[in-house]
Amino acid sequence: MNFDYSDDQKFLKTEARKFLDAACTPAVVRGVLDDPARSYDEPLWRRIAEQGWLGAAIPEQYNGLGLGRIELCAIAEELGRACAPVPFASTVYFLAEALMLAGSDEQQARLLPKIAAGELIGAFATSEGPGAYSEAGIQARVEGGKLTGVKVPVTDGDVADVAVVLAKEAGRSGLYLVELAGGGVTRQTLKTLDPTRGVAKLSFSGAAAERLGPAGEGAALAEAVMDRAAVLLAFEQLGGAERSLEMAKSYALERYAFGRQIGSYQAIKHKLADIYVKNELARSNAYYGAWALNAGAAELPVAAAAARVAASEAFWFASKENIQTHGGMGFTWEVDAHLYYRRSRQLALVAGAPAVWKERLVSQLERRNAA
Amino acid sequence: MNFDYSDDQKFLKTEARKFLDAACTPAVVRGVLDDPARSYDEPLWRRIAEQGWLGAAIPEQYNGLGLGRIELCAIAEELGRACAPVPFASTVYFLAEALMLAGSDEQQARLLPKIAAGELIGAFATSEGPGAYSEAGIQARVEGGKLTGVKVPVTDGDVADVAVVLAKEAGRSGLYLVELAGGGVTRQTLKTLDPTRGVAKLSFSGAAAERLGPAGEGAALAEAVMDRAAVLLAFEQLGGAERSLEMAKSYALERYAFGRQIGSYQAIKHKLADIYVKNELARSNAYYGAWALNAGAAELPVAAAAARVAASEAFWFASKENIQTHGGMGFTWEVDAHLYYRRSRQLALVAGAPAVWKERLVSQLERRNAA
Amino acid sequence: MDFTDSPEEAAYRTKARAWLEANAPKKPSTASVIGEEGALDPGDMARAKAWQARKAEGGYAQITWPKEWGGGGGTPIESVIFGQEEAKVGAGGGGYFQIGLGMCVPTVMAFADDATKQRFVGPALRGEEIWCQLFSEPGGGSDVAAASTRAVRDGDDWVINGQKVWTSGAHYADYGIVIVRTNPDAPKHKGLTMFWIDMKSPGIEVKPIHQMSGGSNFNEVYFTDVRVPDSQRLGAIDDGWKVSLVTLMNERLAVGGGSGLDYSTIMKLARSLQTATGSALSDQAFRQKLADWYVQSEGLKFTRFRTMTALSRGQTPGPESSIGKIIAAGQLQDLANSAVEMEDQFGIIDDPAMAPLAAAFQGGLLSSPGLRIAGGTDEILKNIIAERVLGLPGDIRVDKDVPFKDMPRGR
Amino acid sequence: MDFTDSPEEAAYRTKARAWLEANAPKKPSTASVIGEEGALDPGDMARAKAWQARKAEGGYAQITWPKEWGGGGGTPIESVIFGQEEAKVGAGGGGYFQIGLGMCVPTVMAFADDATKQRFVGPALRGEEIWCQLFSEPGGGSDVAAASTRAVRDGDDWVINGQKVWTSGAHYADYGIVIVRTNPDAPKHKGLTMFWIDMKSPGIEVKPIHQMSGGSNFNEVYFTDVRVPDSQRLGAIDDGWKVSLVTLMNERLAVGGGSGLDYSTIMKLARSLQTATGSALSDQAFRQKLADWYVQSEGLKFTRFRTMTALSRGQTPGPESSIGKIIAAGQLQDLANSAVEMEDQFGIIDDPAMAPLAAAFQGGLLSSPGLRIAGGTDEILKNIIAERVLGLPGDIRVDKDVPFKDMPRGR
Repeated sequence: MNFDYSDDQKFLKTEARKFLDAACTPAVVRGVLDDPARSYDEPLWRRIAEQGWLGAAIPEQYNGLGLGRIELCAIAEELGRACAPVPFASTVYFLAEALMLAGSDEQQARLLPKIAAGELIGAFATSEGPGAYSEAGIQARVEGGKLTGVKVPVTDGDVADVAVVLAKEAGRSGLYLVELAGGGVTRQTLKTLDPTRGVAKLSFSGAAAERLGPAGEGAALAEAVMDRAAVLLAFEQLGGAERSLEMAKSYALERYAFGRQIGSYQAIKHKLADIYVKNELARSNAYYGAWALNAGAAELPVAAAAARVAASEAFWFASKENIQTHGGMGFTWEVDAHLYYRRSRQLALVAGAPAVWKERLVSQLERRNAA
Repeated sequence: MNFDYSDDQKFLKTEARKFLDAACTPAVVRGVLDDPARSYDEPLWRRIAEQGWLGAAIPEQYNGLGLGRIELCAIAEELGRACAPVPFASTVYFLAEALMLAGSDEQQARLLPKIAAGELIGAFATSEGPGAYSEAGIQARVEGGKLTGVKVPVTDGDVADVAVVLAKEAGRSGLYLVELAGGGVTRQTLKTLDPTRGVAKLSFSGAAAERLGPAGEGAALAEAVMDRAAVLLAFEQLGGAERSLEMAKSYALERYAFGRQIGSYQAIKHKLADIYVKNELARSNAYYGAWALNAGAAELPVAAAAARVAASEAFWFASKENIQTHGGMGFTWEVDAHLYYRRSRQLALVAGAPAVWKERLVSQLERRNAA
Repeated sequence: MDFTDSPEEAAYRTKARAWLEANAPKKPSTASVIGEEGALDPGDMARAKAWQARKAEGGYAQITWPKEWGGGGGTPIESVIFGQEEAKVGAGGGGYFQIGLGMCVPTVMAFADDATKQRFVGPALRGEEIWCQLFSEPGGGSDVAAASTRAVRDGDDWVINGQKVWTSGAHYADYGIVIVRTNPDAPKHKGLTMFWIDMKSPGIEVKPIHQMSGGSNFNEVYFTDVRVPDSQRLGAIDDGWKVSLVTLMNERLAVGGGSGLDYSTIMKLARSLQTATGSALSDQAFRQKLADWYVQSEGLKFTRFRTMTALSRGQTPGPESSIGKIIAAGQLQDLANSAVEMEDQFGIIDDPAMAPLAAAFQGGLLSSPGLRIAGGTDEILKNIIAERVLGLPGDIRVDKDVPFKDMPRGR
Repeated sequence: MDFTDSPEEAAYRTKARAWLEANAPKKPSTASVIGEEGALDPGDMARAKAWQARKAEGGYAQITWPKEWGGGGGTPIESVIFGQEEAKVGAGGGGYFQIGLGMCVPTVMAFADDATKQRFVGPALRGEEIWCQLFSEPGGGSDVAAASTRAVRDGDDWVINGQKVWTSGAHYADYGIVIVRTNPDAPKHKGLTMFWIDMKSPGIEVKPIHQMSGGSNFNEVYFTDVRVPDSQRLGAIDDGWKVSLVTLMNERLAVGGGSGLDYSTIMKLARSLQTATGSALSDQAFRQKLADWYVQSEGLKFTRFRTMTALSRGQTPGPESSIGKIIAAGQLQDLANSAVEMEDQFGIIDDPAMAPLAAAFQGGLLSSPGLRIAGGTDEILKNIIAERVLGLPGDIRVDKDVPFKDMPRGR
């Protein structure tokens, strides 16, 4: 039985934590939080690129490190723990994974090396309005290689160089690569629940669009990309959930009420135990997702959904009860608890809300059961 | 503002409690629990009849006391508190209410006095199998005044004299009065989660059936009867929930662990506080239901659903956490905690499960909102 | 069991309504709930003060206070009825005076000499002077008796040094009552003393607290060598804990409540959202949750009716009213988050110009953590219910008999 | 990250499987989980004992015990692997010996003299003699150190009077270890002594406990003037608490678990139920809950895999395995009740001949309250996680230094 990080992976993880403890301090996160003009921390982004993390799972032929997905999961866990204000997920979990899943050799050769080098920021655009998107409802249209329509919200859409856009051509859905610096694209930066991450509304009026993957399979491809991203996002959520528990724990040990550490009251002890239990369940489900992703197993859709559902629930619970454990202080801007509360919402929404994934999970179970 | 029992009603309630404390001891309840041959306590039933409770809400012209429904709610609360093993609900909340709602003068004159006198036990038969019944699914048929079909489960169907049966005649649903002692009726007593109440499977093969209320409105009438019963059942649930809280509280005060009353640990304190909060919400919703029932208000369907949903949740939570508070002792047959756990299931299921009522509540809200 | 007024109540309601129609301000203050005043325009307080003065004339400023102090000499239920009618006409403005008239001034009335009472009660009642309450401290939180702000005797004065926190209204209050540590050698409950102070005294500095929700409804108040004459002492030296209990006892019965977001708001959102299978309102999972929220909200509403009934019958409602905040705060967080998740990816957008219902749910998501804490955390309130309502034992206390200076306090 | 055995593990698994195929009983005992033995036919124990003897011959009875005591001299992960393979062939019978070999005999091995060890270890290992553990008492529950069963010295003997409770297997056990109060004047942890006893000693009376679920998996054990020679003492006089810690430390790692009812069972039920809108499995509210149950069950399964991985890497898993029971017990109650409510009115029927899935959910509804209590209540387990895993302070103890006889105990 070998259901855990290997020693090498643990080493990588420890090094990643050391790096982020120094390079991604709360001050760095708050630098983006408090400055509406910034939607990510460029110096940190550059240093992360220097670490080679952007290409961790990219094959060596494209200048990546050619490591497995497990290593990427280990990095994701630490990024989540540090609440890193960078477009890592959009670029690595979405764009790079989409390219490796469906890109032509030429597309991979053109874009993956740039990603690995930190020269290219990505985005993934499916939603067009409130509520979960459906293939039938997609309004964005491609005709003669030109994209017209609106995508909102698009995470990191305000800073991305290339977006993967779900749109329809001749009535059938496809994924399309769009250079956002090119003509026919206007971006509007949006105010969101998590100012440490950038989000934009993208309006396309005849922007050049290049198809990614076979025609007519856009919705299916988008789901396949989301499955991969869901596993990696789950590790970011797990990292954030465990950091929230640590914050709550250390406050419970240092804060006194009625002459006792508040951590000596069962109301707090059991609250933290509840967080711990949810986090452990999330970790176990995330590991299964990591295995399925790394092995390219047929179980990925179920494993990814389970990982996302468990991690979203764990991070939400941990982040809100961390604030509660801090009492009045937890509600202040100065204490970091709300950074994780905000990030827990960002991560739970960015690839579609938990309810959508629960439905996907159950329909997978039905299929498995029917088969 | 006068949103509580009146002084007279409080007096009636106090008297009812005194009576039941003496007449419906745990020994009486266990007498039915431990004897598979008995499905209710006849001596208690007779004494309840002598109290006039069976006719509390029946007009004086039919030998009832002609009191309001609020008085009946007060009695219901005490019966629930005492976990009384009698066919009160089937006879009073279902049969008598059905007669007063839809019965002809002749039917009322024939049956209501017998109910008031304790000479007649009723039953209400809608379900024909697992899952919530639907009008479309009803298989029981009436032709030429003869009923054919199966009803299961029927609470108190093993001891009832008259059942109100939901069946179809010429493809349209109706309610029918059936004398169970008559021909064409076979009864099978069933093992249930709550042995302190009787339940049977009724098989009809050409039993004499007399229509109650207009033809074709059986399903609507059944729902109207259930609305009335739901309010009264909510008070029984409330009584059981408050009794469960009292049991948990007194055990928490007398039981010591690690040299302290277990009621001094926040895990227990907050558990009991949670029970208290649910019980208070249940009481407030039940009062609104009582008002709507007593005033014959148009709000009854919403008020009844809210009362039933809140009371079902409160009793379930209180009864299971009462066992938990008792620890190992709570899991033994000798301690009364499980009597209320069982009864909480019986009361939550007898008029249809909470999920069904939540759906009814929301569709009412939609209608109100549309109007 | 019904919702009708008694004849006396009905008569009073008619009288109150008539007076309100004749006197209610055309352009009212919008600060009706405590803590809301923060972000309002400067003219707002003037409007609130004018309305307060008018109510004082009419005898509606403090209905339950005796007439000789300018009150209405009325009953609690009359006060509730007036509040309901005042809410209907949307007169607002109560937020500024709630703490002063509800907690501070009653304490002054109970412990100050006649001259002081004559000086302060009238102006406060007429809204001419606003009071704040300086109890909580950074190290204390819900543990008021842990106050460590020091007051040292110096001739006829006391010199105060320390910090208070979570003080609402401190930035506009004229006066305040403050509880300070006068004897660190005594056990925590036995070394406290209460004073009234002029908020313009030299050495007092007020700093707003920046909340995660963006607003600033509370303040930190720093005391640096603030001199207070002993004549401003309320109650005996080192007897401040008993005095503070009177203050807190006077806490005004909260029959209001709610954030404006409830089952009907989220129902509106659901109706507006289209899913693959129709409107989100047709989703069965949502409908089951909606029923639960409805039952909670209505349960709270009817619980308030029961409380009013008790008042109407001349009884004093118990701490059971504290269930209101536990339910309301938790429900707001759950409901707001469910709404945000229902919007799916779009839920992250917090721009009122773009998000459904002007981003009301995003706002609720960010304010709800505060509601679960302010005025007693969920955990404190459950303790109160367990101890005062159910009669369970108090938590084991290790801080009763230790000299305050030796009591462990963490950092 | 994968689920494969290491080469050594794979080799061991092959060897174990081969041995099992050659030796596993054709008609096995059905008592594989502790507590299940109650209702079984008389022949069952004979079958279990035969299988235990066979395993002892093969060195598979206690794989982690040293060879000189008849064990397998193997590793914990080998023990887990054998358990998995044994479960596959359904050999069963472990329930009778779990407590004896997992807790009692290790205590004997740690504290008894050589003669005693020589006398008892072999027969227990071979299943010839069954042991039970007599710790819990009516007044004690989770508080083992509160034992008040008295042992008074009388010459070379001790005379025991009192009552134990929740003793599984007492009705068929040959021997037991019992913790008794030898010094009521000392604080509770300092006046206890441990003995091994012959369950057939005069004065011992065993009464089954009738559970709300109908079964009787536990017993009350009454001691009336039971004489035990001092030579049967385990550890020093008044040092029984330390001895009991060794017993409890040896508690066998629970990598099993589950009641057989999980998301797949209720999925089967839902598929079989027709509603107005199709099968109950199409209900969106149910589907959301189903996903939660799946995530919990799978999460627990994979948590066990992580525990096994730790063993496989030669690490000792911590108390985090205690999350298993908290989740499993609560989920069983929730899932069983959801199933019963899904059956609507019909859900009340508890007759296996009539209720869906042979009334499995009704059974789970009645047994789940016990699962939330047995082997540590939810509340105790959360304390364990908070203190041993998270390092939060223990609850305040008022019973440490008081003489036991003066300690408040209620009735």
